[in-house]
Amino acid sequence: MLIKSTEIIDTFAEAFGMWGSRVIVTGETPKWAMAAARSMTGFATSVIGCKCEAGIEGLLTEDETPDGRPGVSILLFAGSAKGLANRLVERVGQCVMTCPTTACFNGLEVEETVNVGGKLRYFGDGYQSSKLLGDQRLWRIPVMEGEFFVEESFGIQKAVGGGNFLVLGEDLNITLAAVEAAVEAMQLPGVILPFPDGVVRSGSKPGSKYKALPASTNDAYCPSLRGRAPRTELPEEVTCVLEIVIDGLDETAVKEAMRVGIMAAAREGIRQITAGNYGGNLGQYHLQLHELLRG
Amino acid sequence: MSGSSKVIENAICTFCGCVCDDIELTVDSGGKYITQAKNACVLGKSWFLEHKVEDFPVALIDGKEASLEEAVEAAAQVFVNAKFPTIYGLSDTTCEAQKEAVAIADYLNGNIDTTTSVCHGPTGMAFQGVGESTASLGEIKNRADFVMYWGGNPAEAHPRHFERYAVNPKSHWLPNGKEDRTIAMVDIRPTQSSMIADIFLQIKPGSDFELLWAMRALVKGRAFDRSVEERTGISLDRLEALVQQMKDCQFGVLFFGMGLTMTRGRHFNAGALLQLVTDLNDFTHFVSLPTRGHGNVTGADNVVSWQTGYPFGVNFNRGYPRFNPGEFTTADVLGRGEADALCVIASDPGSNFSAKAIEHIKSIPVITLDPKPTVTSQHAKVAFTTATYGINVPGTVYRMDNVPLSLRPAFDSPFPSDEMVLRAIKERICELRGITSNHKPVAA
Amino acid sequence: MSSAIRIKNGKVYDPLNGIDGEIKEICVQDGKIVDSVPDDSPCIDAHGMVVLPGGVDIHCHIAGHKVNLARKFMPENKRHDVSPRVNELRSGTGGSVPSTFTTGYRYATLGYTTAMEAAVPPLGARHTIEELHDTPVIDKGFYILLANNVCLNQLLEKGRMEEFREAVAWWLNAAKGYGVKLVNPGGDEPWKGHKNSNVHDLDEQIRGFDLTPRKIIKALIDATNDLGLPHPAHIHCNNLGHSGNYTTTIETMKTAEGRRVHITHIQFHSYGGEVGKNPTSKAKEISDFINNNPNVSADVGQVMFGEATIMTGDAPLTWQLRNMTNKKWINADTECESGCGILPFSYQEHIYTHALQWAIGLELFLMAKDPWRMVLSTDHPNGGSFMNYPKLIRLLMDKQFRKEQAALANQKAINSTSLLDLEREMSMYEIAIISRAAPAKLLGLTHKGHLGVGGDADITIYDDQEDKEAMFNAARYVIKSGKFFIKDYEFCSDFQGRILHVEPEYDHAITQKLRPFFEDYYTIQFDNYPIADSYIHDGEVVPTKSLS
Amino acid sequence: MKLSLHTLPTVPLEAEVICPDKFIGNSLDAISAMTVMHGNQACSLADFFTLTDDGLETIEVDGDLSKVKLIGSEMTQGKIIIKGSVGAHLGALMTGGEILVTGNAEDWVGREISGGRIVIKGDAGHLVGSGVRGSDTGIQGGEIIIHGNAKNEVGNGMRRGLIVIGGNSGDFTGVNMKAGTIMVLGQLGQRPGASMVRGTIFSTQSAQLLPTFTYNTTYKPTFLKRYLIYIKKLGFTIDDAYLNGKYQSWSGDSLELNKGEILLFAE
Repeated sequence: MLIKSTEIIDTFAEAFGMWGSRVIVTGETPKWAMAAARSMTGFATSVIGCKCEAGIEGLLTEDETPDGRPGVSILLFAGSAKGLANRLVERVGQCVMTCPTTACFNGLEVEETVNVGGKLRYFGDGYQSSKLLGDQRLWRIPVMEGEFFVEESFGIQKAVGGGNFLVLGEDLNITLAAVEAAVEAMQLPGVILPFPDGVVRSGSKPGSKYKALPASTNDAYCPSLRGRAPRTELPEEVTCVLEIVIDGLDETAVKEAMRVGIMAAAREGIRQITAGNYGGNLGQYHLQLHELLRG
Repeated sequence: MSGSSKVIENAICTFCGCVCDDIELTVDSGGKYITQAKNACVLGKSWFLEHKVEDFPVALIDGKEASLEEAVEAAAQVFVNAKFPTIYGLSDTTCEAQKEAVAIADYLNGNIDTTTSVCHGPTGMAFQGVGESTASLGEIKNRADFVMYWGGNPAEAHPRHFERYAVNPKSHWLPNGKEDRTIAMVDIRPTQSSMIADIFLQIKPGSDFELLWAMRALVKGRAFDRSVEERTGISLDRLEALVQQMKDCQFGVLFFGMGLTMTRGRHFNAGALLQLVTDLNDFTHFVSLPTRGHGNVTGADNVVSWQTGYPFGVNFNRGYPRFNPGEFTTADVLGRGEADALCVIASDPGSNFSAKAIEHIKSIPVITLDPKPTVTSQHAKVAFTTATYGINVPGTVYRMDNVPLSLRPAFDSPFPSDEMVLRAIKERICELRGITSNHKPVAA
Repeated sequence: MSSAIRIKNGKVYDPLNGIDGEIKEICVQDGKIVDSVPDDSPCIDAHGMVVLPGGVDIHCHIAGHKVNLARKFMPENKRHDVSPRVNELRSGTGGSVPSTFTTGYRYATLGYTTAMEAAVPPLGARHTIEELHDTPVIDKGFYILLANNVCLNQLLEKGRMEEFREAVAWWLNAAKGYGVKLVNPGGDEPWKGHKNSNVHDLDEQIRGFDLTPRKIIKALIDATNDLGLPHPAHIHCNNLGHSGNYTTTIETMKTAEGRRVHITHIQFHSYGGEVGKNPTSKAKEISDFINNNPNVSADVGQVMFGEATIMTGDAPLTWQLRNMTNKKWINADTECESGCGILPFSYQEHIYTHALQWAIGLELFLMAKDPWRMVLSTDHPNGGSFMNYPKLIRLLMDKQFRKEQAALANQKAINSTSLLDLEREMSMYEIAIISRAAPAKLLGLTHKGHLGVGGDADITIYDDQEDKEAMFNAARYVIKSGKFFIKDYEFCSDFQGRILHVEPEYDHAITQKLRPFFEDYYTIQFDNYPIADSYIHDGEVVPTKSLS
Repeated sequence: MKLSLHTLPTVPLEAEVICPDKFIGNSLDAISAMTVMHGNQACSLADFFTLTDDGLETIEVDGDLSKVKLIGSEMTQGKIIIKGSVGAHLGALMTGGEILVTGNAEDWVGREISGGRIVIKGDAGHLVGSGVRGSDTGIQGGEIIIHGNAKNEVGNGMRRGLIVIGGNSGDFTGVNMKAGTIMVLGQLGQRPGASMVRGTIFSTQSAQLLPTFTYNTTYKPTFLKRYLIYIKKLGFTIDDAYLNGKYQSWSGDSLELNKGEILLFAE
């Protein structure tokens, strides 16, 4: 399949089941909401080394937040429900509670929930108080600047992590331009791109010659190893490969993000767009590129 | 009974809630009036001495003289034709009559309420919320070395309260009487009563609750705001000293009157006081008592309570007692125009209820039982003249501290007692309603 | 209505006459059990039914000032337990402290035809009688509180024992009491006069008097025996509810020195452990003592899970409970005579102490060798309402049920007692003893608690059911003084019961000693204090044995 | 189901049968015959109301119902719309569903509810969302929204839930409160929060507080803005000044746990 002059390889991205949550952080100004959001989504690129993957889903206006203040919506994913609960407590506690003026709300109305505010409340040392609005229990934790307002329970749901595609370009500048365009197009609800500004260069394969490592560099796509690696997947003209990884609350959202991303990335100078898979044995989701592009 | 005059010893005065039982009555030789009431106070004297059996008809129907039987029939008809008959009053009659009144309300599926709802009803409600520590008056006479009155003027409302119960008596524990006691008064203005007080706190009107609240905070050692000085007009120094005295006494008592319970805050004012007294029990023995007015209003509370489980404002519309002050209390029931028949026993709502309530009274059939014509009886469909309890009628009454006494009437009246009239009406109602009764009439 | 009734084919349990489940005919004429009635008399075919004497409650709180305070106090807890008017049967409210009419009807509905109000300050006797007049169907009487009586204490400290006894007799007459009640002997004086303190030891001097609780207890045990009262001193011991109080209880029983004495709600007095710490069960020690001392009787004061009302002359106790529960609370002192405390309470399965109390009560029932001296009570409403009696009876008769119920309660508490080792199941005969025959006997009511000729025709007839709770909950027939109150499950008439009281003889000279005391200490006139005979509408004087 | 009052009751009418739970599954005839108590007389619903089955589950009641008590009592589901004013004990013990009143309501609106929502467009009487006398527990959940004024003892003993008074509240607002939130968009009466243990009382006006309340600070409570936005969605007009304003925070009642708070608009 060709989009513009870019060949879309008939393969699939192999994605994994994860647990996802949506956290809404608000602040007195957009600046402080964003400060907390950036802090909370920092060091959350890949479960391989970060225990969770997170990113900013979008900005929220005063009308869109529970407390009528500017906010940021964050998606946070982890491999298990319990892990996700722990990460939420850590990150809301360390990155949001600490940040001036912020409040923190659940953004996912689903059945299954984990206790976040209800654990952070102990920071209040007995001065904390709770509020129940409708079915929503909220905690007020006194802090030096006023009080930190945080919802007790956050919804979690089964989610899809590791949706991806690889952009194979003729040179660095073209490839960068292509992935930047893709990232911009992929600012969609329900997904985040956990890597720095959405892009990863150190795509990986599972396993390593070193026993301690679960993953290692994706040698088949490293141009500099074209001659040394046992196998290469790169056409001759390709000198640079960049990957975009997508985590989403469900498969549809991930596929949609991949579709618009691929459409935006395809261009002159991009020889191929393909996807990372591991032979189909590791991940439960096989996101077929041709299929999702056909809609 | 002719020739010599008769003397009744240890007679009981029912004018106020003190219910003094040491009155010596002398009845004139004709057995028609009392010539002397030894030991009685000024109020008691006029209660006894001004009581004359007058030549009223025993009953009026629509203002026309009627026989007792006709009036009983007319009253029963009014009652059985009503959907929301309300019985009210009862504080100036015997417990025996009060029992009959509750029975009527029960058999009618009606509504019953006593004058408690317009005097210490708030105290009753407060008591239900927070409890109380209380005592019979003798314990106060014997032991109370700290006596406080709040929002009442016993010197004028209960003239023998000081002498008999709380201030002057000497006792085993307080051999020097008043000298061994500290007397404190709280009121918005000096009164006859405050003149005898060792400590008088003149507080700004409407600030009782705040003052009580600050005192509670002092007793419990809790934080409170100094602004209470400004609000109440009492300096913190004085307040602290007073509270310390209260905590240090051996046996304290706090009497309170309608100056507390019928001003803004009502049952909360009373509740604050009851709670203050409860708080003080962490330090010493402390009790409280409302200084209740009418002779047997406490009996009315008791009778209604044991028969229904609730002290006043009781409704039987659904065949069993329900209680809700504000909903089933007479002033409210009439003020909202809800009752469609009213029976008043020994009370006069026509002279002291709200204009709206009085207007409603005029629009519905009213039955009255009273020794004398009243404003209410002017509007009555059926008005009975009854004998006066304590003077003409025997029976049981309760003192303000819930101590019951048996009345010692002085002479007979040509009029029937409230109890007799009410029982006759009850029996007629049962006949009309087809309620068979095995109750044997109770021997007096 | 003919006054004769014949009950035939019923299975009769009449322990006082040694009848254990025989099919036997019972005849009733003019309110009494008789040998025979005319052939055409109305007849109940009680085939498949159990015939028992009417129940007798030896200790409950159903009338008087404190009961009425409790009624006024808790409008919230009876709204959903109403008792509608049924024809001439008056309406009322329930909860743990029912209104008077409802009290009478409900007792009778359970098959109880006699109940004794257990704590009346004599000054409040008039009030109590007023309420008892409005407590229909059942016969009733009351015990007067004399163990904190200032006048008696003054006589006692001076050793004027004869006058003391005369005064006790005067007081019983004046108040129309049935018996003498001791509550926390000597405790009122420190409570009222010394900053809410209390006495804790029988040999501790009572502040203000040259007197100890033991002396008061001894004097009243002697006086009640010497006066030949039908019921001996009825004692609520010191230290109720305190861990380690069983020694006080045993000391109190020893004080009787072999003379008759009744210890009430003994469950609340059977605790080991240290003051201020969790109690343990001393049911075994208490049972052993009673088993070995035939002069002592007791009622259990069983705790039942659910709503209750603490209501007692033991004011310091309720004050302590208030501080634990932080609930609304009443204290009410009666001059020279008594104190009183009230608070709402609820016994909960999961709470250690409550579960322990429940288990101790059952242990006491089941460990008693002589059921004639360990009788049924819940100290209504303190341990729970009398409406729990059917369930309590089932707990005693049905081991399996008892174990199931124990499994729902705090296991630490249950396992610290011997309850689960007690395999005893009471028979119908034994139930008839602890709820009928024995209380009547202990009260000296020779015409009650049995179905022998000459006895009061207080009879209850139940359908013989496997589930004893269901059985005792709904009597099929209740006959009181020969009149039907319930016939075939339906209320059929309303009537008053009698007031039972005693009139022990005394030398009227005692009034000359008492009059000055009244003038100094009381606020009512001495002559206004005694209750006139005419005040009792339908009374029965139960004879005392002569002084000689 | 539509009910229209055709005969004005002369004495209080107790009509707890007007409740979705009671109507569901019953025919028009059966509903018409349901018992209401007119004083001490048992009457049928049809004696006072014209009933029309419009096939809808919502119950719509028309007329001056100010003497009609206990409508929606113990309701668990569904909706009642009252076009007019209504008597005492509206929605008592309700656990779910919704009641809307276009006029005023008498005392005891939402007594002891634990869920559901009651909306009064007009004024309400005393004891909105309270418990009964003698009990220390008021409502345990649910929402009571009064657009007009309310009289004394709003939320007495309240343990959970939300009460909003669009106008002024009477004396002793939030007395004995255990927890929950009371928002008064007008003036608080005397002695708000007496004996409160926990919970929040809010007002857009200043108020004189009891001496046992102590001042904390003046700040912008985030949670309050959350609440204001929430009630804005329920149809209240909330000034931006209140949304973004600062509030005095007071703690009390020190005679109890001192964990209650009163928030008063400052600037």
